[in-house]
Amino acid sequence: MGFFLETVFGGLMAGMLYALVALGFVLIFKASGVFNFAQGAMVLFAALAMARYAEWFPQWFGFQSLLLANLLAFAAAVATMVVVAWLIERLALRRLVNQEGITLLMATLGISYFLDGAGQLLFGSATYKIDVGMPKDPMMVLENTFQGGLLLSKEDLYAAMIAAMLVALLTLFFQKTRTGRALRAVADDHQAAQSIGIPLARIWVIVWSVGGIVALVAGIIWGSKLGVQFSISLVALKAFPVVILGGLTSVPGAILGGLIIGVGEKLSEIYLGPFVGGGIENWFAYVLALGFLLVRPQGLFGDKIIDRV
Amino acid sequence: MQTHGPEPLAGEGQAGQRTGEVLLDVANISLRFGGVNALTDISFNVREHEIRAIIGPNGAGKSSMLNCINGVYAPQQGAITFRGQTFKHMNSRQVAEMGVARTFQNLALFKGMSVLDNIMSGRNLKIKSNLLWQALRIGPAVREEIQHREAVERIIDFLEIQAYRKTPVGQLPYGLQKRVDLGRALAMEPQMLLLDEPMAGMNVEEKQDMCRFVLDVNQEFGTTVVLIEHDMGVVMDISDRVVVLDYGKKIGDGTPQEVRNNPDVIRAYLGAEASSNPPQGH
Amino acid sequence: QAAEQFVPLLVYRTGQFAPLGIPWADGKQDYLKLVNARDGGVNGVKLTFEECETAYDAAKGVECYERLKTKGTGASGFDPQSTGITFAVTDKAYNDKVAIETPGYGLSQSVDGTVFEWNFPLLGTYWTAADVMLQDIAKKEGGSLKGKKIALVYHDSPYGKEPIPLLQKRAAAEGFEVSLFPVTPPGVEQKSTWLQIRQQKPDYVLFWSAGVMTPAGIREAQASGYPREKMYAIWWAGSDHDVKDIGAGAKGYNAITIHNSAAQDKVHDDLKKFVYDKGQGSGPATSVGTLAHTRGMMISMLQVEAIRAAQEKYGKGKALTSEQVRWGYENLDLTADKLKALGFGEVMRPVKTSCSNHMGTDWARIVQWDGGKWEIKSDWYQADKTHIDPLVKEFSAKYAKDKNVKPRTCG
Amino acid sequence: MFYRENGQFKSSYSADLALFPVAQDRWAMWGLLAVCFVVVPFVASDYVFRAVITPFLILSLAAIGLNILVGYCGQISLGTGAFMAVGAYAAYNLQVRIEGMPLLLSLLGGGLCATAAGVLFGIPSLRIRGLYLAVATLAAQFFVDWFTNRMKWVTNDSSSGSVSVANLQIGGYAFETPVQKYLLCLSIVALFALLAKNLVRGAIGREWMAMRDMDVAAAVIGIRPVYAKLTAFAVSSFIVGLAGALWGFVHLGAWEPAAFGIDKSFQLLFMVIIGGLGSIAGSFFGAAFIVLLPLFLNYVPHWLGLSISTATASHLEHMIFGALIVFFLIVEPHGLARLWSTARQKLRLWPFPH
Amino acid sequence: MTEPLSNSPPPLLDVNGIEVIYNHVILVLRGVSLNVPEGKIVALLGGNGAGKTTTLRAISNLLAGERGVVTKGGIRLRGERIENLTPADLVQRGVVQVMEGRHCFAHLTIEENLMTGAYTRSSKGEIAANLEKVYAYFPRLKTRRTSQAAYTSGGEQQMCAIGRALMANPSMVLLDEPSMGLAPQIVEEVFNIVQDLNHKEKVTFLLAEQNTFMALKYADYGYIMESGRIVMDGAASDLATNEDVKEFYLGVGGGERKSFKDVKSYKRRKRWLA
Ligand SMILES: Nc1ncnc2c1ncn2[C@@H]1O[C@H](COP(=O)(O)OP(=O)(O)OP(=O)(O)O)[C@@H](O)[C@H]1O
Ligand SMILES: Nc1ncnc2c1ncn2[C@@H]1O[C@H](COP(=O)(O)OP(=O)(O)OP(=O)(O)O)[C@@H](O)[C@H]1O
Ligand SMILES: [Mg+2]
Ligand SMILES: [Mg+2]
Repeated sequence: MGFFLETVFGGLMAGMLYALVALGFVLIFKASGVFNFAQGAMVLFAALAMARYAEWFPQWFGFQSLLLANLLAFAAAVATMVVVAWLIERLALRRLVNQEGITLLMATLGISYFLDGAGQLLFGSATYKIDVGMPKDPMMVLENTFQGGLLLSKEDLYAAMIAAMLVALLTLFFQKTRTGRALRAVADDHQAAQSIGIPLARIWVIVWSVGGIVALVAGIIWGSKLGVQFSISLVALKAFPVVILGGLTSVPGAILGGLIIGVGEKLSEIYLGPFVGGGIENWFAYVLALGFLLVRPQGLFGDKIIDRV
Repeated sequence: MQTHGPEPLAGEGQAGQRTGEVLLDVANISLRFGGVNALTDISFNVREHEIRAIIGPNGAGKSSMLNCINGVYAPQQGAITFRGQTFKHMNSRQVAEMGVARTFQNLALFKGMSVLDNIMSGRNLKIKSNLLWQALRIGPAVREEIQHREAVERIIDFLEIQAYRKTPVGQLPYGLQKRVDLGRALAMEPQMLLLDEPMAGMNVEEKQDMCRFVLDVNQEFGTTVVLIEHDMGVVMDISDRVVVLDYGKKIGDGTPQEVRNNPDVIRAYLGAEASSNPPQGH
Repeated sequence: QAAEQFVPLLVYRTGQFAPLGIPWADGKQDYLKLVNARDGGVNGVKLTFEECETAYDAAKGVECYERLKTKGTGASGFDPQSTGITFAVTDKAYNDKVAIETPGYGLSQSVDGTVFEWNFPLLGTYWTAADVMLQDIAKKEGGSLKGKKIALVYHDSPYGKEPIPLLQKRAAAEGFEVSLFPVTPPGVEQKSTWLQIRQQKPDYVLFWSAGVMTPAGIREAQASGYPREKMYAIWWAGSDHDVKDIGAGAKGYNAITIHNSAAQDKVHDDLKKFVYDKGQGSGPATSVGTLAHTRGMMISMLQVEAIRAAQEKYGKGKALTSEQVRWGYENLDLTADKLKALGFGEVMRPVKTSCSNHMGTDWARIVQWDGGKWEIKSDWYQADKTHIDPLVKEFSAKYAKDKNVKPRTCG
Repeated sequence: MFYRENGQFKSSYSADLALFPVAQDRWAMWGLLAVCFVVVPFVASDYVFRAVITPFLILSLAAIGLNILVGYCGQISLGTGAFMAVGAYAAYNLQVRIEGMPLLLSLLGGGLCATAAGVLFGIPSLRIRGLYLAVATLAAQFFVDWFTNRMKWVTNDSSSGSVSVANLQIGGYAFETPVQKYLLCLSIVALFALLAKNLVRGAIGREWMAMRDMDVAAAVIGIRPVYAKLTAFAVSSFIVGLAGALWGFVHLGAWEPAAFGIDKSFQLLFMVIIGGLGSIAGSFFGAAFIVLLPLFLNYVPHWLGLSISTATASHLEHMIFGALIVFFLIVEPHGLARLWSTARQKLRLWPFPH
Repeated sequence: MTEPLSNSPPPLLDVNGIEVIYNHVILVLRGVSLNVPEGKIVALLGGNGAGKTTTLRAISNLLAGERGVVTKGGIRLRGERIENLTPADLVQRGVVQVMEGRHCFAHLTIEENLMTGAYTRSSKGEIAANLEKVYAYFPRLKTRRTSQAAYTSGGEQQMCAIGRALMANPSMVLLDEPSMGLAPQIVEEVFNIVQDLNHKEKVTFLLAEQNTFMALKYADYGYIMESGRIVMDGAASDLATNEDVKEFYLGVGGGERKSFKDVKSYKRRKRWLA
């Protein structure tokens, strides 16, 4: 029982971490109808910026404090991501208004190549460290209830809390603000949105900046776990079934999807894996998502797919 | 169209006694979407060779009615009888096989395909050669393709869209797209043609053309036509009988004259002025 | 015009495995530069080289191989830096008559030079590595592994699966238990694996990892409370960059090595003097002396020595063909004295190859991360041949049969 | 001026239905084929064959397969790599397990197995659409990756999980040199490109496109979604599987599961989008773009005599590649094939602007 | 072409000889010039494919999304060149287009659709008042306010599109085929609304219409387009009595309205005449 709970809990934590990346996808999709392939590259880019700024600033300005370095680096990384968003709008999106989703998807792919290259060119391609003081050692809880107790990772717990906060903020943003509604309109029909005076340029810069900042947070958390290097752009692959399961357009869906995928894949690996040779959690996540989709083709909370004649 | 469409039915189709047996009978259809009652207990019938109009204010349920006949929507209640066969819910493919074709209010053309391909796709039901023959494109497959192409070319001539044959339909102006939509339906050589606002977005001249096409099809091949239209001039002039829907309910049914004088219809749809003088001209 | 010998450098400075690939590539190039700068080449033959980026991708690797194989007088042996690329070019090399040098990776059975005429898994294979790890564990456990539980956590790819046959063979013979935990690449998330390990409590974990899987695994071990002292990593998961940022969290983490990474030898001083001080280093000076960089230098050194050996046979001061260099690979004899003269005396063990033995040496030792640097923890072990040799025979015979290769006789 | 259709009247529908109704195109096509079969074998170097043209051809074939599914039938697939893998491994198993199995039959058999897999994973498409469908195909991708890694019999019990094939022979004729392999690939690709083109311009092609553009309307004119979608999956996976078998047998010779990983799936998807969805020629353009451009960019520093480090060059290459993708999409969102046809249209009007 | 309303104040909108090309090759407008005086209703008439929609798109700068460009000529709003402004800038200046074919935001409810129309408005009170106004004009919308736009009928969507534009409190509206798909009563209503807004709130309208009869009834001035050119223009009342217009656009050639049933092969006859 204790082990089962540990597994479930581990799954929930992992799921939160996936959700954090998934959130970036949802945001940009919800607000512009673009499936942002570059989300992984943005996570990498943001994390690289953060890691390197935190390393460089103390050298350049000659101070010691880790906290100060982190704060400055965070601010600078946010600014960097805003600049990136602005450039993306200026150079790419602006010229692709009203094109089909698949064209835009392809464009984000180009962006992702560009960011991969640019990120590593500017910041280097070795492994870098982000140290924001996340606790690494495990803690034991409920030692009296279960034999051996339950082992929890504090780092994961913190990360999950940050993810939850971010989600709450974003949900508010979408539901309560005028911009939130405009964003959804843009996702539905670029041209109509333009025709009623929604400034696409500004909207896109906002959305991609927020997407960039979410990527930054995800990058910091994953980066402080794994070290910052090219591979962290690959966590996007883990986020993909999460987004789909939760529904491409739903912020809470990303969280719930993350939790389901996280728990599902851990349980499957531990209880099913040994019978078939292990290593199944990757495809199992997708099969799980697929199973849900067969019941609800638009994902758990996604907008219903509309077909009318 | 100068040549054989669907075989004229038992000689009676032409002028003189215009309409025949009941071809389609719609009985007590009800359709709900969540809280919206799109259709409530609707019954009416369509006779062979007639032009049957459905009119009604916006949101009355006209398009939904066609969607039920077509098998796109499944009504919660009621039955549809077509050529003696009764269905609770039809599947689109069966409906098509029985010879019902359809145009759409919001243009449901295949945007990425050329005019020619769009109309050709209307004949897919009739294509017999299998995948392998089509891949090799020899012998029967080519002959079949050419034979259908000839039929389609006649429709293209008939609709006078020769110049746009190879244009992707997405680039055509709205009015021509409507015409292609009709062409695709005609290519099926249907017994019954369902037209959803075929003349929306056209000027008088173009409407006249469109009427011409509809009348020609109706008269020359005896095709039964069910027509939704907001232009009362058109409806009054060309239809044999009219059903009037309002908020999902049937409020009138009869000849154009009867309907025009029906007080319910005047109140709900026509408005006092429109019923006294036709909307086009003075 | 002086003779020139072309050395192709397949590298990955980008992509998933770049943190390992960069110092490795720098090391390879630095040593060639050193030989040119210090010795004026090999017996006067200047070494020319060109890098080709593979990004660890097999198709790209094949393209690089094709592009570079006929350069100059012929490429003097490829170090593909990837198991996948090795598979893809092995057959081609056979036709093209080019040597493939795979120090510490590649196909374990390619030690057998009678079948694998063109492959040189110098210094050790995954089988010898697994064997040495077990020896060290056995030593800690008082000589016997009987009744122990050993887990293999591996990168789920041909690379990670290589040690399995040997482990299973030894487990059956010596009465210990092996359990397998595949980790699907890239392995950014390994919670379920380590939860299982926490549940099954194996006595030791052998860690066949690569790239980001390594820090992720160590972190997860830490988070699930598995002692790092009980982890043994293969040499590709035991570089500085793998553990540096984890610092104290990785304290106690063991890795096997084919060389004394910790040692600073004459070659490092030479490199500084002849290359870096002149501003011609390939990478940052700080990476000189790291595990991966030193390994890169060793690999180039072996290649240079193969060229030198071949020149002895085919004519000093001449540029050689690929086929001639292969002969050099097969007739390496780097004694302790020679190594010392080359500046690698402290770094590695003597190497001697032959027609039937393409590995040259199978000694390795264990290093441990003390939270800040690698510490040598054991003396050199030689791999135990009793289980490895039959495996090599069996697997290379199968290969020969599948491929219709007629084994040569070595005489 | 050069590209006038004046005076070319089509007097029968079969002439209008011809593959290239415009005479210039017809000549150009024959010319191209002649160059490919006759001239290229004499002029290109081994390197070009092995590293450039052969992979380009095989990936073009795979792209055609994928284009049928994505471009013509509108079903997004991210599992192309998996279907290639099924093709390759199935062909491999046929080859090694059945004594004296002719090579061509193995290759086709690989394609057929891929068809079966494609249809199986295509079933969810009856309910799931758009990007959501990508999940089904990704499930295929990861499942096949896992399966080929885990099931030992797939690799004929190879210890490392990598397999290799040798001795390519058809009817006693060995395909050993790069030129021979090139000709083998070229013949297969040319043949299947023609067959695919025939399909997409025939009745079944119209069904696929109808499903793609407006499935409700398609159903109303009597097109069965089940049939249309599953045939698209079947035909597509067959071609993709065949390409996979060629990729393994002819290009790589030896491979491990990673050769058909998710990267390949993405790469192929990019090819068809950049090349032009719903265009057979576009598949070739796309494959050329994605295969050749990086190689080309790779050479540029050499030509310019710049000595930049491998890493910098590679990063720049990524950036330029990405920028070019965006650039071409801006110039023509419908891909290189459309760009090409616009250019042709301009030529036709030349020297008048419109 | 005669200068319309020549002695009135400078026009609000002045389109001067514009040429539009789609996709680099398709030339659609060949030198279209027109004027829209402040406070008037101007109708743009013409058959299918004449280029009405294209003209409106050129004015509101929505061509880019269709891969079209204005290659010649100029467009001025109150004397200011507007070709390089974004559509959003134009809405800020009070020019809103109601697009042909509705273009409601499918996933948003009717009310949300209307609210996005007020994006450029910031005063809460004004927005609420506008919403009430739209609901008053189109009571049908109020009953469907919580439905997603995609699930409303064609006519309801058309009302939604018009209502959405009104939410921006525009000073000039470009209406593209407002009557399409609307029941006759509603068509009448829409034109009454147009007249209402024009009279009471001095909103200027440029409307592209197929329903020539209605358009000329309510407009002050009309332009007739054919194949990308303006072929005729004049005061609406003059056009309505012009024989050609009557014959081709009003269907009352020879003074008598013809039944749709009796028109025989109209096109063909016209072609012989041409
Ligand atoms: N996106 C586009 N790409 C290419 N051609 C186009 C495009 N949009 C319109 N056209 C062409 O421009 C011409 C004019 O079209 P436009 O839509 O302006 O006509 P319209 O007068 O509005 O017609 P309708 O009354 O049918 O709406 C048509 O011939 C059409 O084919
Ligand atoms: N799929 C659907 N889901 C929800 N509601 C629907 C759906 N289809 C139709 N409705 C509702 O049913 C009612 C009838 O719609 P329908 O499209 O049949 O009207 P209509 O008579 O064709 O109107 P119009 O003349 O405006 O086209 C409308 O209120 C519409 O909102
Ligand atoms: Mg309707
Ligand atoms: Mg228009």
